[in-house]
Amino acid sequence: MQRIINDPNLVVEDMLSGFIKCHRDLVSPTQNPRVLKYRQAPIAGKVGIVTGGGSGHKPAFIGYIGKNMVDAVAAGEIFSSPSAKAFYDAFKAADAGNGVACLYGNYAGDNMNVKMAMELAEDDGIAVKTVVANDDVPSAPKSEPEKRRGVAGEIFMWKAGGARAALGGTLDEVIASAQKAIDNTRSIGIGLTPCTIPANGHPNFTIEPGTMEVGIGHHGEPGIEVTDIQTADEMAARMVEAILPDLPFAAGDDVAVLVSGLGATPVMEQYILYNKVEELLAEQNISVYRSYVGNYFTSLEMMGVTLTVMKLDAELKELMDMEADSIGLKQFKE
Amino acid sequence: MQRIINDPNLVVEDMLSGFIKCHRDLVSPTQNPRVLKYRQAPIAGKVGIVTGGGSGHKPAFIGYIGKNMVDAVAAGEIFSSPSAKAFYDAFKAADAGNGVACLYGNYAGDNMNVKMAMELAEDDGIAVKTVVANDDVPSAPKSEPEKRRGVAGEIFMWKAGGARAALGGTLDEVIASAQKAIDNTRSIGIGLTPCTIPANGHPNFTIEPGTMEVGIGHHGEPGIEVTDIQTADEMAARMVEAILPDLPFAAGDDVAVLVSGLGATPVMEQYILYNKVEELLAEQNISVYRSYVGNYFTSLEMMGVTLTVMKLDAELKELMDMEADSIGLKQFKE
Amino acid sequence: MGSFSNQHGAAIVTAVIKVVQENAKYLSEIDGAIGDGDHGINMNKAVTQAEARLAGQSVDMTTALKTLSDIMMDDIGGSMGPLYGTFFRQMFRVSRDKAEIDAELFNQMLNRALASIKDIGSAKVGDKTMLDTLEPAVLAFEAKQKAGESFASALAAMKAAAEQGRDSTVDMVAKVGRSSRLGERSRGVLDAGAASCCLILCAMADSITELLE
Amino acid sequence: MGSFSNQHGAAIVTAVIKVVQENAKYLSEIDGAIGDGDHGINMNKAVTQAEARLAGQSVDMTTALKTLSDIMMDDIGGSMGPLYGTFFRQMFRVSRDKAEIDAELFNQMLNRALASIKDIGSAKVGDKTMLDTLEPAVLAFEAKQKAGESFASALAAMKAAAEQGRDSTVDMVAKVGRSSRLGERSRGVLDAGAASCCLILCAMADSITELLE
Ligand SMILES: Nc1ncnc2c1ncn2[C@@H]1O[C@H](COP(=O)(O)OP(=O)(O)O)[C@@H](O)[C@H]1O
Ligand SMILES: Nc1ncnc2c1ncn2[C@@H]1O[C@H](COP(=O)(O)OP(=O)(O)O)[C@@H](O)[C@H]1O
Ligand SMILES: [Mg+2]
Ligand SMILES: [Mg+2]
Ligand SMILES: [Mg+2]
Ligand SMILES: [Mg+2]
Repeated sequence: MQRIINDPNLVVEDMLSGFIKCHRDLVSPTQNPRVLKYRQAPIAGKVGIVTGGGSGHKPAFIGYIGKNMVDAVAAGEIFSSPSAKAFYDAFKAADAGNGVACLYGNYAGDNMNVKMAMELAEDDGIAVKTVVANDDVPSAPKSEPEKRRGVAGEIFMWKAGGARAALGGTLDEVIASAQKAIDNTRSIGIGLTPCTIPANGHPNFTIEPGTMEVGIGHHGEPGIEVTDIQTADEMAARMVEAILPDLPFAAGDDVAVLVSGLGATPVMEQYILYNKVEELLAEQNISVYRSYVGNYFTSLEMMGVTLTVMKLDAELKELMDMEADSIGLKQFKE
Repeated sequence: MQRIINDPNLVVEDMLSGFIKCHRDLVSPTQNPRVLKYRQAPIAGKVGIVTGGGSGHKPAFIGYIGKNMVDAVAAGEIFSSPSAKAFYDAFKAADAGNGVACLYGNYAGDNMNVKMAMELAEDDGIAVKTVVANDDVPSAPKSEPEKRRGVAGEIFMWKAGGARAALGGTLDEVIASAQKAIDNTRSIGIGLTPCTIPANGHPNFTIEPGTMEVGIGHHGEPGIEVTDIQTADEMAARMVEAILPDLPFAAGDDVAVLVSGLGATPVMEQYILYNKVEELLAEQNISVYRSYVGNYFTSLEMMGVTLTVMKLDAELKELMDMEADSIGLKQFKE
Repeated sequence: MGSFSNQHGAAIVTAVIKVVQENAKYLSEIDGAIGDGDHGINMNKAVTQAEARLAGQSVDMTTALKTLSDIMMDDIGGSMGPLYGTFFRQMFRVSRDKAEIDAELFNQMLNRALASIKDIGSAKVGDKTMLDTLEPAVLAFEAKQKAGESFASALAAMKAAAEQGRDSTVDMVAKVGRSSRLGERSRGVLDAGAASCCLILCAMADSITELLE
Repeated sequence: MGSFSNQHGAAIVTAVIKVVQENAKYLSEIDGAIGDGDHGINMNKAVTQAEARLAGQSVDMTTALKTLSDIMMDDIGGSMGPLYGTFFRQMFRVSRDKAEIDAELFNQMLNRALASIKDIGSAKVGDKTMLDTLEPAVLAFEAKQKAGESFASALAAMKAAAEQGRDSTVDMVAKVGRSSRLGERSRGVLDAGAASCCLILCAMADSITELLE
């Protein structure tokens, strides 16, 4: 394992410790070592935004803590949901008395831990409502949205929810905006190499050199098809074709596009993919209102890429346009 | 090769094309397809900031185009200097009549192409001065600074030079600030895996699994020592010990620290390294004024990391604190 | 019919700790086939933390179960945190204030643990989860206990049913959890949670049997 | 003593294009040992672009040399852009307006090319660069030419000296360019630029020899 780690069982602890040291101006620790919060949180009068999930997805999740973004994050082990206690402590760190929007991804562990954390919060009188991201198209048929995973589309959900909260939205309004964001978002991933959880020491799945796995999940969950590796243009076509009919997106739509690397794929290659994606969207008369390319939501050192497209209306445009200051997403007001 | 590319000989073209599509709000193409410029450049009354270098280092070099940063960039083939014509065209794209500061890294090809480009610019009456980054400590002994390579410290040089230009500095003042920045900056890299130029199809150097290469260059130039892989804490110590005595840094110093991944090393691991680096600096009574961790200057899909430390005085602090808006470095004014 | 004292019952938790530690790699490998390969890591972290927290103390079974449950709920997360957290929590709650643990009480402990897991996880038998081990094992214990057989023979029946339940998952298609997204392709291998649940139930059974002797 | 016409001399550039294309992988491999492994890619890109630009045209040697030089300077970059760019540029400048190329003119072409490379690159013989091929090759040609030997035999001497020069780099320590940072560890392998320069000079010599027949 060619890794920069100390005790493989303590990578999350060591990482959090370095993250806090590095970003003192933006992020603060809390009593719970697995919970980080925006330095200003809780912000008086504002709904708190919380998320959480397994580690290994840098900059997700803690990298999206910040201004007009997420107020507190519960960090789990690598690829494993944070504990109920961690979610609960994150709720407390984010709540200023206006309630908490817990915006997270659809994974069994997260669902259970959030459910238990909400029971604990209820006893404390903290109002918590949730939006569960399920943007990953290949993870289940359209008829079973409750089985679909949340992937990089979560970033758009946080952006929209975080912006609505910053604009003074009530808990129900924040939930509505975040739900609208994810309901209008679709994603798909392609995996090119497996990844290794440091404590495991070897990959727990394989992708044969010369092949690619379409629809792979953020933890290496198997995709829907393994084929010979294709050109960037063919990959882009494969991804766009899977996403567009699912919402469906239609001619005349304005969209936000996010191409994220899975960790070890050079950003150069992500731009090569994006080049074709935008071309294909233009052919369908779908115009890109905002675009993001880079390692926004990764899976350790996996090679591969995800494509996320969100259909925008006036409200979502306003929310996407808002200034944001987090490690993973910094955006100036135009 | 598990890559997302089309024709391996056209990766730079395809990447630039995607980059321009994605960042229309910040970056514009020029007549020369190998030259990109800040959308606002040339900026009346301001000294133009130009850089350039081989491709494969995303977000360097084009990712540092932007507000208070670089005005125009010449992009070469993967790991190969841009042509003299490209540098010359970048000078023209950046020059508003106040001259151009060409801030680039010390590589033979870049030196020759910049020299020839400056001859062309002289014929046109464009004043061009240069600062040549040489922050990489292991690349040559302290007594031969003219042989040292420029690595991630270039980012601090652009930040300082870009800020000085934005503050209205003359060409000589911009050059002085950029030179001061790089003179006070030292870097070192550790490589963990090799990388593959797509057109080559296989790595052109090897790092045996279980070993690490201390002092490796940004193109896989051999380092000064190959040892068994160490823990993150040991790597941090090795790097800090190589850097501190070279300037030298001393107790009481305020510094800016940049830990950059080389491409495929997860950002999580970079924070684990940073955690120890800051601790070691604190032990020496050196305090971190600003810190950056992430993939700021990469080498395709190499695994490994670089550490860069810059000693700050009041002027450099002011320049580092300035707002910046580029793809690779976005910084809000506090 | 036999019983054992709560005071000496912490041996049960010790046995759980040991069997998970010894099988951590095996459990991660199973999880790797159709999950994300961390089940052994998650379980090992929990029991090893419990081991540390219990080290040098002499506590009763209830306290040891509570310790394990607290760690699951507070520090482990994943699916295992809430599922095994609630499992051990119900066992601790039922046994609290009881000096002697007989088959009837243990039957209650098992049933409450089973019910709470079904509640939080909303899975049912046949979904390819730990429930496919747990439910038949609990039913087998209950049947023997209700029939008036000895604690030890009820435990033996529980073990046999647990193993059979675990093996039954091979031919199932996962309906909940991470692997459920695979559909038909999740068939043909064991479920990781079913495997760990079997190890845990068998280790408990063996250590109780020893305590009964 | 022989000469060839500028009008038919584009064959020399065609020969350069071909030899580089055929040896691209070999050149990158050499560069990989102590450089960054792209020398073959860089050179191949230049000659292949030149091939495309010259395709279907019938130009003279001077024009073909200028085309190659322009591409080197405008599109190639690296070290090779300026070094070979200036090399071919000087050759084109010296031969411009000349209908016939004889040994004396070719000697001037070589000498101007050599001087310009030394100027831009500031390297000298012994630094482990293309100069270790070029300088002895040019001197060998000049010696024969000055001694009044035939064009063909001067070319043969140039080839032999180029090969010897190339091989001399094996035992050198690199003093300039990327590999110079390696110090002693750059010893023991060929220099990539010395290898490409040898290929190019020999290809030129062979095609001129054919033109002379
Ligand atoms: N809803 C559920 N009910 C019961 N067991 C479940 C449920 N979801 C998952 N499991 C069990 O959890 C196991 C996986 O645990 P683990 O790998 O530790 O967590 P994760 O899936 O978060 O990586 C599965 O093998 C399955 O037996
Ligand atoms: N200053 C110089 N003078 C002459 N030749 C040089 C000089 N610097 C480098 N070279 C030649 O350039 C070759 C490397 O070329 P290439 O690999 O294409 O470029 P780069 O070093 O930019 O990757 C070296 O083998 C050497 O012969
Ligand atoms: Mg997991
Ligand atoms: Mg090169
Ligand atoms: Mg798992
Ligand atoms: Mg080279």
